[in-house]
Amino acid sequence: VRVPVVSPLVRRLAKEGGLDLASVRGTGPEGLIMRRDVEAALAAPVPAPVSSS
Amino acid sequence: MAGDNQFDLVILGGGSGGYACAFRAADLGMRVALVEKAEVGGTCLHRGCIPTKALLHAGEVADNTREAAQFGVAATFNGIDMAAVNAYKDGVVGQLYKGLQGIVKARKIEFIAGEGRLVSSNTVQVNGENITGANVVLATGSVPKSLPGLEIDGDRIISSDHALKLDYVPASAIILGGGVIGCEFASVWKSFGTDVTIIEGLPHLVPAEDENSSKLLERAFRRRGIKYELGNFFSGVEYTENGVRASIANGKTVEADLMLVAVGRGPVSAGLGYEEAGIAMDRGYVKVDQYCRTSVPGVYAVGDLIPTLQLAHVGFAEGILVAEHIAGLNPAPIDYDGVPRVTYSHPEVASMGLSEAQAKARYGDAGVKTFNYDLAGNGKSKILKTSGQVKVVQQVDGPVVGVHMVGDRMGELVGEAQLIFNWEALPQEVAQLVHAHPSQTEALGEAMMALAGKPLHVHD
Amino acid sequence: MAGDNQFDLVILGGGSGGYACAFRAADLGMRVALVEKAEVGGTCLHRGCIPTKALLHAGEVADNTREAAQFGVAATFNGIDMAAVNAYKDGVVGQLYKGLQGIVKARKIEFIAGEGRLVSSNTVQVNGENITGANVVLATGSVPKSLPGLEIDGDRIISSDHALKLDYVPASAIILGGGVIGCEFASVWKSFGTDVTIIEGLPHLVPAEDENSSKLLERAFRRRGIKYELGNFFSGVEYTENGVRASIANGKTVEADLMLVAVGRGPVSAGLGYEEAGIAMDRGYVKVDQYCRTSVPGVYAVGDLIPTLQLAHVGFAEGILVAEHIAGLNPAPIDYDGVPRVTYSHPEVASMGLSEAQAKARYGDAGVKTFNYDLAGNGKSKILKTSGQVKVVQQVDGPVVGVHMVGDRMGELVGEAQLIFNWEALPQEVAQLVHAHPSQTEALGEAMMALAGKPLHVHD
Ligand SMILES: Cc1cc2nc3c(=O)[nH]c(=O)nc-3n(C[C@H](O)[C@H](O)[C@H](O)COP(=O)(O)OP(=O)(O)OC[C@H]3O[C@@H](n4cnc5c(N)ncnc54)[C@H](O)[C@@H]3O)c2cc1C
Ligand SMILES: Cc1cc2nc3c(=O)[nH]c(=O)nc-3n(C[C@H](O)[C@H](O)[C@H](O)COP(=O)(O)OP(=O)(O)OC[C@H]3O[C@@H](n4cnc5c(N)ncnc54)[C@H](O)[C@@H]3O)c2cc1C
Repeated sequence: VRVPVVSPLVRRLAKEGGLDLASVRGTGPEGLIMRRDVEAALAAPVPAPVSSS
Repeated sequence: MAGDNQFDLVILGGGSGGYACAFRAADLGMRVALVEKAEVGGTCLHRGCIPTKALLHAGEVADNTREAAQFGVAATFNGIDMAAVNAYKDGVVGQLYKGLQGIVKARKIEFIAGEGRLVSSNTVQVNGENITGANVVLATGSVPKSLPGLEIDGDRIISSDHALKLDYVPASAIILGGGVIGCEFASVWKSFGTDVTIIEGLPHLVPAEDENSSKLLERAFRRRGIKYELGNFFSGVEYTENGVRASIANGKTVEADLMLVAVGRGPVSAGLGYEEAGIAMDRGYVKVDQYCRTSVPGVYAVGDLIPTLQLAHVGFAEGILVAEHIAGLNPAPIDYDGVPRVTYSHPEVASMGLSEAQAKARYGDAGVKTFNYDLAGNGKSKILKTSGQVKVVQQVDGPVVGVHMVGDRMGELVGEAQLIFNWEALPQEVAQLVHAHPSQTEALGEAMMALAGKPLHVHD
Repeated sequence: MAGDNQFDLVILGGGSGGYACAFRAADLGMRVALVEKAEVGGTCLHRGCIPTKALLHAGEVADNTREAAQFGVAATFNGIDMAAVNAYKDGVVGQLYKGLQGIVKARKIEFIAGEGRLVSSNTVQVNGENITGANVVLATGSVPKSLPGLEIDGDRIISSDHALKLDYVPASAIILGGGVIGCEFASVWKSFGTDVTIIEGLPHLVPAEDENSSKLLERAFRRRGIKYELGNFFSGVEYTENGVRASIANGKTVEADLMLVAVGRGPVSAGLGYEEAGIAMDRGYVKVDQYCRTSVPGVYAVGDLIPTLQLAHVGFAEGILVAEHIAGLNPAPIDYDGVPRVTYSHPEVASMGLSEAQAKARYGDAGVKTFNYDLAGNGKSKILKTSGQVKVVQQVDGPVVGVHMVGDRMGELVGEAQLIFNWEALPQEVAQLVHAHPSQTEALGEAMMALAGKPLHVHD
């Protein structure tokens, strides 16, 4: 199941940062993951666990 | 009609909002009834988007023909044959209408011809019969508005409905209202040879646009000889021997053969049983939440009937949203800032997202960066002999939050602008993609390159 | 020229690749010398993209004028005034040329007029002087090619260079080569009234495109009365009393006033000292890595001189890449699949990414899904009276990997297609954004909606 993100750019940002989108809480409508959410997660001091999918 | 009057979904009104909802709902397996008193396609197809754009294209052809010598083509412009223009326009509408009817059939939507009325929260009455649905969608659209005391006689004082059916080119015309519809008709008629004057009470044409776009359109219209009176309200109109004389609050008067009233459109909701069914209304509009749900469970409303942007594609989006919401697909609500807007005049005005002023109100004066790329630097625009600008509004160190374009054919660039805006792209993410040369999309690319700090065809 | 002949960067050739590199390098603070034997702007501005597109637009105006009655405009087409067409075309080129010269000046680039030669890995000799640079960029571009034994006389057997300067409209023309340049000239000349026959040895026009696009272009050209001989190679040409007669390998012959040889372009590298400086070459092209570095440290090459796509915007991208690489900005290499391609004929052919065949080769037959949206369902295309399709190639359950479009004005849609492809968008990510109505971008939107399983204006 795909996690709803605001854009392919944000998906790419997450992928490049090794971020598992399933671990990100979206702050957009219906929990949509926005650029700001991914940027915040990537900037977080303790990196989110990366799933080995 | 099927013997069974029980449907999953009953839709009242077959315009852009209603039929899009019907198509998507049928797709999702619902049994759908679509009640329409006139023709599927509604305002947009029969009295709006499509016929106006056909007239505008005929106008473009007329201008091309008149100005052919500038491009080395020897030609004589012999005038507008309004009967033939109307045949062309009606031909386009007719073909698309046939297409729509085909889809209604193919998707097995029950089309019910007749004027409907909501008689309970799940029942529409039409031709004396009750049609019930697990859900009901109100999509009765809008009609031209007038001003208090201003009577539209359909002859010398007309609405867009009449303007689209004129069988002659007026020698002169007053257009009351400088919004999208007013500016489109001004453009068409000027191309056809009419002496046009727009009266707009606000200080600018297309006043909903970024001020830069308004100013560029005003400059272009001035060059085309389209006159306008801005910043003073219309105060009245009287008949003259062969036409009309409009007065403006500053004391000026304008005479012409006819006056087009383009002061907006009002919802079609009176007498349709909405209020009686307990549906919350606001000045004739049906109130809805972000899923287009009215105050009555099971009843939705979409399109020009609700107080969102009056655009066909907004109707499509709302219709689709409702069908998906009913089907439990959990669609995301519509981001209305993310809807593209186009005025199809010559030149076109196209925009996405926030104006500079709106962006500054949201992010602060220091939180906003803008760049205006002049089409003078764009090869393809030079070839078309069009001028204008692509203005981009960026949140400082952040994504693009507005794109505002003026110039011929800019309406098609809004497709790219739409992705940039809705996908929260940073200027540098666009700037790294080199655009096709020579194209007008390059102007968008150049603006992004400039904002990303790497201007290419830009004079420093 | 400054007394000091020592630069950060010396660029040999001021075409698209060379000047873009110069602009970006100057921007990044480098002292740049740009050596050009003719005019800054190169092929693209003076003998390529821009003048051809001006001719094509004059052709569009001619067609509009001829077909004006279809739109209700009464007009007489009186012919093409080639002197005026050329004045228009030269006017466009002249203005853009002035603009470029202005940017060269504004960015303080040392423009050195003269024919240069590489005399060592860091030195270009021009007008007897040695100009040295910490880095050197070779950007000497390309010129028209011919076939072995086929002599271009510049009169009856001509190249695109001559075709752009013709002061008359040929009554008939043979075009040898059905690629982009051949099809563009076929389109122009047909619009101007020439009887055109294209000879192409491969089985299709624009053979580098998805086969669907080729077929659609062939159908459109057939309707326009442009003749073509496909799938058999040209075997020779002889002069007739007033023209030429071309023979095809299948025994057919075609006679015409002149023959345009459009069989490709070859790099300009002979005698310029490249090989002597130790630069690895391949059939006249300079070999480079993904940063456009040649085999000799400090020497780069860009544009038509290297064996990448021969497009002006590829030249821009490579020039910019080199400047940024030298400046240590770590730019990402160019994804050549991600470069938009447009043939500006009537109708236009525009594409992004992989053809269906290429996608199947990469992902397997079962790994690819396609959808063709016919422009017959697109309101704006109907208004323009253009036909064609938008074909989208998707990796199953994955992103869009190709977009292939045929129809008038499709070239501008490639801006949106480019973002979709390069950003690896899923069809549903585009489908959720409703496109402006009525626009041609809607056709792209409809194709994405169909691939996402939610077709709107589509007959099932
Ligand atoms: C001149 C003009 C130009 C325009 N140009 C554009 C444009 O370029 N782009 C754009 O996006 N938008 C444009 N619009 C706006 C666009 O037409 C509307 O936003 C759109 O049509 C709204 O769709 P709708 O379904 O809400 O209403 P409508 O299209 O108005 O459809 C409502 C339908 O309901 C039917 N109906 C009403 N009452 C009943 C009843 N009691 N029983 C049965 N049926 C009923 C009507 O007959 C009608 O068919 C234009 C509008 C005008 C007037
Ligand atoms: C008819 C035609 C139509 C085209 N249409 C398009 C189009 O629509 N879109 C598109 O993207 N591309 C188009 N192209 C291709 C495009 O023009 C080229 O890809 C582009 O110009 C390549 O740029 P360049 O800088 O590599 O070379 P060029 O533009 O060829 O520039 C090379 C420059 O180097 C100079 N030079 C060469 N040798 C020397 C020397 N020894 N000393 C000094 N200077 C020298 C030349 O004078 C020239 O100015 C078209 C080409 C043609 C012929």
